Amino acid sequence: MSAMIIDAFSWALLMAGSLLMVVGALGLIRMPDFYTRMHAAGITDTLGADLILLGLMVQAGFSLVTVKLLLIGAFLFFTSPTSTHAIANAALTAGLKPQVGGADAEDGAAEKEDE
Amino acid sequence: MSVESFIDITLLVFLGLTAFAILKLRALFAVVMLSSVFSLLSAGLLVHLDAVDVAFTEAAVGAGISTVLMLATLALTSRREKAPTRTQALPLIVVFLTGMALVYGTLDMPRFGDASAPVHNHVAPKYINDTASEIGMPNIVTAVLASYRGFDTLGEVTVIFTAGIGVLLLLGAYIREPTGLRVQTMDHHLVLRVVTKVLIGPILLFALYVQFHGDYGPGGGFQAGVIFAAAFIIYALVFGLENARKAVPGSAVRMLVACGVLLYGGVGVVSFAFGQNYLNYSVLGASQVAGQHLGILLVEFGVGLTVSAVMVSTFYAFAGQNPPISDEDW
Amino acid sequence: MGTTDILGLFNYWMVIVLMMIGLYIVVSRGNLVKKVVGLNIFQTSVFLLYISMGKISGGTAPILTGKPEVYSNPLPHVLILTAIVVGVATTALGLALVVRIKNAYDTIEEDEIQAVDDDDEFGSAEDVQP
Amino acid sequence: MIATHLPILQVVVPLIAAPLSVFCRRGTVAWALSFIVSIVALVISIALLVQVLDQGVLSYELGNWAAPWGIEYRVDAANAIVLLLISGISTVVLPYARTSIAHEVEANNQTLFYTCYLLCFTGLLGMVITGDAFNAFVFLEVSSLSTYVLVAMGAKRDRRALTAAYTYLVMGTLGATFFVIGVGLLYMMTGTLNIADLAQKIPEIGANRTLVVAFAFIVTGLGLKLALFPMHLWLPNAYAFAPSAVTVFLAATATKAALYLLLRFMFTVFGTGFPTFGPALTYMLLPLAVIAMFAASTVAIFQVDIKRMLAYSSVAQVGYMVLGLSFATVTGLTSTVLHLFNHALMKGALFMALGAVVMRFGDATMDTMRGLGRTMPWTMAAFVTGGLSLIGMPLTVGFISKWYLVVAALESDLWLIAVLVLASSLLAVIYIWRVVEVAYLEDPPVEVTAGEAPLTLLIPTWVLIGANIYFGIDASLTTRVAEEAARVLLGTAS
Repeated sequence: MSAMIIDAFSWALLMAGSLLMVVGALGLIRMPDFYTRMHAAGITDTLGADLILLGLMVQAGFSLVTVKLLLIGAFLFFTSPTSTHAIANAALTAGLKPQVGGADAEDGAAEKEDE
Repeated sequence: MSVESFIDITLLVFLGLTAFAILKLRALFAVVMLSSVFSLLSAGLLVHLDAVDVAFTEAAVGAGISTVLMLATLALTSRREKAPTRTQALPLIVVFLTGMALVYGTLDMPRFGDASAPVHNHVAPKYINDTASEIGMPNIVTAVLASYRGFDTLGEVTVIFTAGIGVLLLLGAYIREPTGLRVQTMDHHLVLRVVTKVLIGPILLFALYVQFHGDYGPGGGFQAGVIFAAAFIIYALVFGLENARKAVPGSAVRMLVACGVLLYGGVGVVSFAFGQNYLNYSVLGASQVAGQHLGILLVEFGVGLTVSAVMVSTFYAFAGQNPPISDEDW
Repeated sequence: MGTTDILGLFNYWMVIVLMMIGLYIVVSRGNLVKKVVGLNIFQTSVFLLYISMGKISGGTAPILTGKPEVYSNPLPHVLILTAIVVGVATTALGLALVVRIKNAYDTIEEDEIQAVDDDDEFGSAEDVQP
Repeated sequence: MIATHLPILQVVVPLIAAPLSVFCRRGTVAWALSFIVSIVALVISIALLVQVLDQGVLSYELGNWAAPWGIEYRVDAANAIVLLLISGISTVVLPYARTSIAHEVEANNQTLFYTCYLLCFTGLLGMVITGDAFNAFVFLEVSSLSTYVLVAMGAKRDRRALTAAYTYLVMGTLGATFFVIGVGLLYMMTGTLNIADLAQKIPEIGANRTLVVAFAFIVTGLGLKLALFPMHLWLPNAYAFAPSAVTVFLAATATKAALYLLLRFMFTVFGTGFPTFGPALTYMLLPLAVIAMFAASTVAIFQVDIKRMLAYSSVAQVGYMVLGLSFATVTGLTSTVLHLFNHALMKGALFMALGAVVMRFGDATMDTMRGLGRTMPWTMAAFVTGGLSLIGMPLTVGFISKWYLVVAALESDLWLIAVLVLASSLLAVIYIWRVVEVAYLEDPPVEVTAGEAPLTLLIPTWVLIGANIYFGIDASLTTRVAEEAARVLLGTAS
């Protein structure tokens, strides 16, 4: 019985994580400019990945695997904000202005940076 | 359809889409990132196909080192592919015929996952059955890689050594004196500096874990070498090439490249002294298992040494080039 | 051909499609970096072909656990580990050559390089050094 | 005791020397190391050949792991002669290389150049001696990767060396990958990678579509590597723009090692009994070989760069070798193995003579050759003798291999092919004559002050010319080994 509850809990976490991943991906496509897209992508790295890791930890129970998953979580905790910072910084240095207001000028600038 | 084949098919379809996008896109930056994605996806598929060691390597190499090298190349060359001008009929026909030939060849193949296929019933069973008693380590892949087919691995180290020497020959002579201007350092970024400092230690530790844990789990000299080099490359990226060169000069790296191959080749030579054939590690220890263990440990270390040194020296060679584009283009 | 056959071969067919996309990139594109990417895809797909043949349904990774289990074939894994190294070695060399070509010709498009060479050959007898 | 380890020492000595050479501070030291290693390898290969002719097949199990599980080195007459060829050519090329390379490669790259050369040498020896299909791929790649770099080293003289090396890299990698696909399919059907074991298993399986495709991929992949028409596009530029010493070494050995692998896979692994074997030879290889003979020779006639002319001639000569094997008879294979050996001698000598010209004048075009008969008499005499050998004059090795080829064609009742072989030799007469005409009948330009090439170039060149004439007059040794090799490959060895 308790095994089933744990399983259900872990699946709920996994599904939530996956859902956030999809949302993030959707945002990446739908958002109008580079910075907002990064904002959307942030979800996948942080909450999405963390929830999935958590779900997996619940699956694994108290074992070496959980420790490894924790380490992966810690690694992501450091790296994803840093890489986001680096990317945003590079974009700003390269002279890409955040798009403020109207959505007409869509993509022009953002496309260029993507390449 | 089982969950197994569902995962399998999904990953394959994703791979197909990625490959197609790479074909169509002309923005090379995107192409390189997608090729990195392609490698990561195939690493996922490899895990699913039980090839954990291979997946590890593919992730480290395809999604890691190859991508870094390609990005460096793009920085030095151009970031947009010209629209194709010539007709594409002949390549298409050649490729189509080749593909059809292969599909024709699949018709008599054993089906996917079939345990009665010849592959699983001739040479391989010995590895699975005898590794425990003859080599004495759980990771069969490491045992086959370093001992049963150890000579292939010596060849592999020689290949990577060749590449290292080749890149040095091609680009080494052109390395400019580091000016501190051309090679962008990022150490004025507080965030990057701090995080890099925090991370390099654990990454190096992880590399050592992968290196010496290869007997028991996925890992080994090659993966460890790549990870070790990655830590170093991060350092060079953030703190500048000159600082990295100060820590480990290019000439020292070049020596290390050679040392790994020498170590591997040398371990093999020891067998001669005991009247055994080349690369027979059993003579190294009191018992066969002990000897094999020590031998594998040593040659894996040789592999790790050469691989990491080659990666670092290759990175030095690429990063030391004078980029024809200005820093602002980045 | 039954459904089991199609399912049993789907993996191989898909891998063949991947290989052919890679091959097509190599033979049809004129950009030197793109060609290297194509080679990478071609080779990675061949790796998948090898690993696919080593898989046993219901098998696990060939790391001994002490329990009686079905292990997938370790030999293709070993071969492909070697092949991956060969692949990255080729990539590194290819890219190094691309960088040198860019320095010498100031372009990495095959037809432009060809045009420059033709100019050299037929325009004047001497080779113009970069 | 050392005698039992000879097969592995053949490869391991240069393999260990390569990283050692990195530690050499000066190019000369690295060169000396390479030269010593090359001599040692030559001695080993002679000893191996003697042993093989004495006792038959030698087998060496690496790491003492029994054959299909571990990797096996297997030496018989067919690869012993190729080993001898590779190490012999290397021993002649290295003294030549010292002067030539010092002239054509940047000073600070000299040491690593020899490291790369040693790796190429190792790779070629390793792919020829091994008895394991996948191990052959690994060493094939060692030799290929180093070859790409060696070719690119010609960039100091002409930047086109870079594009040539790149094209070679792409085509070579495709070839190697095709080969790997083929080997993978073989493994899939048999479960083994050992060549001897494969040879045993394949006939047991019988008609099988996967094996047919494996056969096609291996032949195509190796065809790319050995520049079989129409997969030769990488070769002319690679040979034309590589440093001279590299061209000599590659022209004499690289395609030969690939041809050996092709012979090994076609005849030993698949065997003449393989279902598609006969049709593949008759409808694919034979026509391609004949087309190569004519098309490549014709293209050669119109070349301005003499190095490129000889490169096209090499493509044509590969045609002769493949023609010999496509008869699938003892005489046919004998002619292939003979020509493999003999062509290395003549092309080596010809490219060496050209290398001397390149060193004096910076290039070797039709224009440069004007009046060279007077200013560089010894070099040109060597070129003419090598040319005569290429045409197939009696008393040279060229005659011996053409003779066997024609006899093999007649034995198989293909008299038309025999006539075509002779007719295509006329094309060789034309392109060699063009050079001779300019060199001897025209006056040197007045401003030319360069004299004869230095002795360090002339002596190796004349050693090879000497070999051309020696083996042309007394062919008993080469024909004996070639015949033995043919029998081994056809599985009819005594």
